[in-house]
Amino acid sequence: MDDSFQPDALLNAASSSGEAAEEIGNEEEDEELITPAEVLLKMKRAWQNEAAAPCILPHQYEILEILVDQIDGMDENLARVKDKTQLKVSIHRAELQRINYLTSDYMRIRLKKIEGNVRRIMTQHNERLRQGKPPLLSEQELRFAEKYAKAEAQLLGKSVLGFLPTPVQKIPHPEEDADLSSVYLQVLEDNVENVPLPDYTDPTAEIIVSLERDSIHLIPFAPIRDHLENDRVRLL
Amino acid sequence: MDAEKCEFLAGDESIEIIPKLNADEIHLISADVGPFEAGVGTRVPLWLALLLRKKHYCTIVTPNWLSPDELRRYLVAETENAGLTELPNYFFEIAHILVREAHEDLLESDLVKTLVQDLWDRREAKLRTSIVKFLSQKNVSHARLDYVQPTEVVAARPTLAACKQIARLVANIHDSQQSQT
Amino acid sequence: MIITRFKEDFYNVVRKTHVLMITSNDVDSLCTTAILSHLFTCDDVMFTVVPVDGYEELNDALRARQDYTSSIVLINCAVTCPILEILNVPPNSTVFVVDSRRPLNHFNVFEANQIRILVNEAERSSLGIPNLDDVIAKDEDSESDDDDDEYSEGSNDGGGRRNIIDRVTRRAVRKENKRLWESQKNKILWQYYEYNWHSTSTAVQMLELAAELDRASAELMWYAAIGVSSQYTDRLIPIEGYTDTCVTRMKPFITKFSPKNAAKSDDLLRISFGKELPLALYTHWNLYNAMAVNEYFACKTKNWTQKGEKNMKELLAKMGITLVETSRKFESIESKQKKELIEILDKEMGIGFASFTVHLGYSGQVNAADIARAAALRIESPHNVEPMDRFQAALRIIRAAISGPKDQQVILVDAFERSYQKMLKMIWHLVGTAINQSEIVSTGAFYLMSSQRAISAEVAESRHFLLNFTHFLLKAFACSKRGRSGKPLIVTFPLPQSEKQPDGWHVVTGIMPLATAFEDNTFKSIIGRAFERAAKDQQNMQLSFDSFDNSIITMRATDRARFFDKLQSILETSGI
Amino acid sequence: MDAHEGIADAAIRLVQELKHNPNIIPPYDATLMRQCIDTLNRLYDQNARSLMDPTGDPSISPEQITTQREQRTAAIIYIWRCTTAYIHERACRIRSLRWRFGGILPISIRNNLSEAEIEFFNSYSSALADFQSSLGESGVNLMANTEPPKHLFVQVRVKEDYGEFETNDGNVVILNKNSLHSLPRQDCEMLIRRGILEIANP
Repeated sequence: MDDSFQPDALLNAASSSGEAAEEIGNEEEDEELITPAEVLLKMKRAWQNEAAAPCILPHQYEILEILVDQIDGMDENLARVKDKTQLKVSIHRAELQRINYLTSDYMRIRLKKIEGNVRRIMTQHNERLRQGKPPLLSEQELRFAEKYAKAEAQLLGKSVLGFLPTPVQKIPHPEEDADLSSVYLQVLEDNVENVPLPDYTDPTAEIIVSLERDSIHLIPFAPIRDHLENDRVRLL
Repeated sequence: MDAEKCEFLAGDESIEIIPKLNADEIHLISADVGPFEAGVGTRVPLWLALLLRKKHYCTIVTPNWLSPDELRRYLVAETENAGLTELPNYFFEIAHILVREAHEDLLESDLVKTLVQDLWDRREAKLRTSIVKFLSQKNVSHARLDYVQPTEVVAARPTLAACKQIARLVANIHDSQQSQT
Repeated sequence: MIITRFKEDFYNVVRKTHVLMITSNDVDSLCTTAILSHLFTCDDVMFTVVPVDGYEELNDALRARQDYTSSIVLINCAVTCPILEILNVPPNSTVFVVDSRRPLNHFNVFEANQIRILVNEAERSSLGIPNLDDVIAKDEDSESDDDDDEYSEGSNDGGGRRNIIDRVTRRAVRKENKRLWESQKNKILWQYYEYNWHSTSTAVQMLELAAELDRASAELMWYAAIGVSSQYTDRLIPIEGYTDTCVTRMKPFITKFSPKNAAKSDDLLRISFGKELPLALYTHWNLYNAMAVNEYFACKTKNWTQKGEKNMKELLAKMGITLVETSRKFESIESKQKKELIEILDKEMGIGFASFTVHLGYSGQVNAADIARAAALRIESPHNVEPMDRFQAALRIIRAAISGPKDQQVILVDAFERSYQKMLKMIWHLVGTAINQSEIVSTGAFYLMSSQRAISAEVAESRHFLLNFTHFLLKAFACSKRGRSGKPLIVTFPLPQSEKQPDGWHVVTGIMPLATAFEDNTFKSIIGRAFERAAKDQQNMQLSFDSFDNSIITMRATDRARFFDKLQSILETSGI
Repeated sequence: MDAHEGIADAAIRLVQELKHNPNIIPPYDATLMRQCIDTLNRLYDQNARSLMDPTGDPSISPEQITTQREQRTAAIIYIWRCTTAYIHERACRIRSLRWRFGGILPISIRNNLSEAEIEFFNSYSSALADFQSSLGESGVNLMANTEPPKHLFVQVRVKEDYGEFETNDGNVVILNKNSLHSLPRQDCEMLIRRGILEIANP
């Protein structure tokens, strides 16, 4: 009964993407071999952060693409199984569905953020590239953003702006208010020291706090943004 | 984040089940589970426990912390502590999921339901007062909220909008002050 | 072909494919579908459910799926007909038949490729299925072989004439044998098909399958309890048959899911089985109203007559029950008094009925017979409401009983008080009028009540209504005067016109004489067979056997007289 | 002053049309839009003329002329905001249509869009489609798995005839009106959103 179903094939799928992960690990730094389970954990963290962050965060598409390939591979393996009602199949399916949700929702959240303020996000993306920081958008997202920006500009142009005097032909920008937002976060690594917070009574003063490991805070987003990018804290 | 997403995350927490079937180890992406031996307890992620249970392949063992005795202890601690008490990860999510989908497997599920609700109420009251206090402080934009549970963060999300408004207000005042000087 | 190993030859086969369940719109079928749906859901099997009212819709559903392979499960549809002959069964599909109607059509039994009829092992031997050789002719090949012989032998020299004589004799013998075989076959089939009846509830059979799969639960038991209860409240089986199924087939589940064996938790679904009054809806009504429309009390007091009310009061006094008690909402009576009242009424009625009751936390107690009644009225009619709408509405009623006090309140109050009580009053009223105005005529072989009064489609198209009315009427008719229990009763009602129903049609049904000694705990009836024969060879009569019950048919009002003449002669010779 | 309040009326009505119909896309109001654009251009011309010829009307003092100009500018900005907000909000709703109905809009909704909006819908649609096909071997489907998964299968009732439907693993089911089905949740999410299937609680 089990011959049509190959757990080995599943393992292969897992280990091949494990290799893929390894390559990427090498590219980045001397990270150790990364297991599919670890990739999944990272994805979960990225999704949680993205969902809770008031602005778009640097993309995690290396991880995402490993998982997307993994889902493809598993889908193929499962499609080959004859008896679809085997318990094993259901269990693998259910797990795939969870991972699929995670990756899809991650992409969706980011696309919606891009649509919400496409011009500003593209500017920020380019600025980061100039500064040598990790890119904000993935290749795929960037292509999407460009197309979207064009479509939006055309819509506005053909509906209103094209009929207006040149000085009022500008495309409206929604405000960016990530700088004013607060977030809930948990400290992951050892204490995060020297976080400068604004002092609401004096615009020139700062209050310096340090955040203990594992502690949870309600805190302005701007000052901890870098710590988030460096995985020292996570958003809730 | 919303309550549903919190429950989704709680699905990865591990829980003990008593299988009703025998089955080999299964290699999942997230972990290996099994082998399963009928009648012998083993730990699996909650989502898998629910799936097996739905198929009548296992019963879920009530986590120790969800027993009436433990819950009463938490309640006492919650009363004595000024801050929030530490609870197991995804406490409320798991409790809600089990009461909703597996209440036949819980010991004294009615009582458990009431006690969990009591605990929630008590913590919510605390959170509310501390958030009011936090919002009314003058210079500080930061509050420490250790041991807060994911669902509680979701419930307290409107606070973020309030924080933003305050920040904007402050920024505006500062702007106008600067332009005056 | 008959299969008896439900798990191996049915469940484990169908679960590997997409399953199409076509289900007759009645309560037992609904419960059967609910149990199977649960099992399929557990195993992640894709399935489709299509509820149908009769053969036409059944055929439509099959026609739409001609080109696709799947397992088809027919639930209480068509087992009494030659399925492959009269239905558009998709050529690549296997048909599994779960059906309580008997007798099984012999073509279905002997068809080995596409048809699988699920029959309980214990019942198999009592089916009385004729031998294959006795009812299905062997291929005619042998004859043509002979002809070949004939030819070759004929070319032989010598003894030619003698051979010819031999051959002629042989052929004559063969012909005679064939004729004998034919007449013998007709006799066998005549006997085999003489009666129609219902076997064990299909829902109960599927509960047993669930148990075999280790998936029985209190919820599934509830469906089965409703299924078997509906067979009784729909008047398909007598109380003996009902009780027998409960105490034998349901026994293991009664033990397992009884409140006595419950863990401490309060909100756990439990189902008990115990003595209950066969008095429809009395726990959701007051006793007086429930008794007034009840067959037993109405006949005993003849409360459709002028003396009726007086008789009723006397009866109450005799039993020691006060009028105040009977006019209070039964629910509001304190429990000790309730028990006493039930004790008295049970003794008076002497029917010995027992039923299933839901125990769920602090919800009110609901019994399966009442739910089966309310669900039957909702699911069977009117036909111009989508079959799926009725299917889902009835399922909601059944589920409301086990899903907590809130649902019980909203859904059940509506089903009981706004619908079913109305129907009970209507049945009583129609019975009273029919008796008072002597609408029943004796035609020699049967009694006939041919109503001219149009009644709403909500009841006229409901088997539950028709059979309950007819049984009640026959009882009332018989108790009004001696010597009226020896003939069957045929009843007709005009059907209201609708999209699906042209004007000028009647529904016709009938039941066996009151004095019939039923065998094998079943209501074996010849009425359906008699209807079929009366309709045979009558091309110029417009009538329709669309219902899966052959004892419920519809016909043009103008054809009724001729139909009844024919029926008359058929029933006269049948010797009931 | 009064004249200016009247001037913004069309713009205000435009925004209100959307506010009063929060969950649908009302027909594109080309007339109001045209009015707004015309008003805006007129105000702009008036300002331009008054700048070029500051002494055009001797009966009005230079201070008054400046005030008038400022008022007109305020009106221009206000109308500009309203019209772009109108287009912007509609664009948001059009995007959500893409998520609900996929690449093909029901005709009744399509009729409510302007030509530019239909073009926008199509460009957005193809941008999304390109994005989805740029990932994985055979692309990803972002329209599926839109909620945290609970069960693999879902029971649905068919609300309108759909015909053949092939699930991911190759099973073909006929979705005829009023039949009930248990299908893989992932496969039929889109049909649920389009209203062809309705979740039926078992």
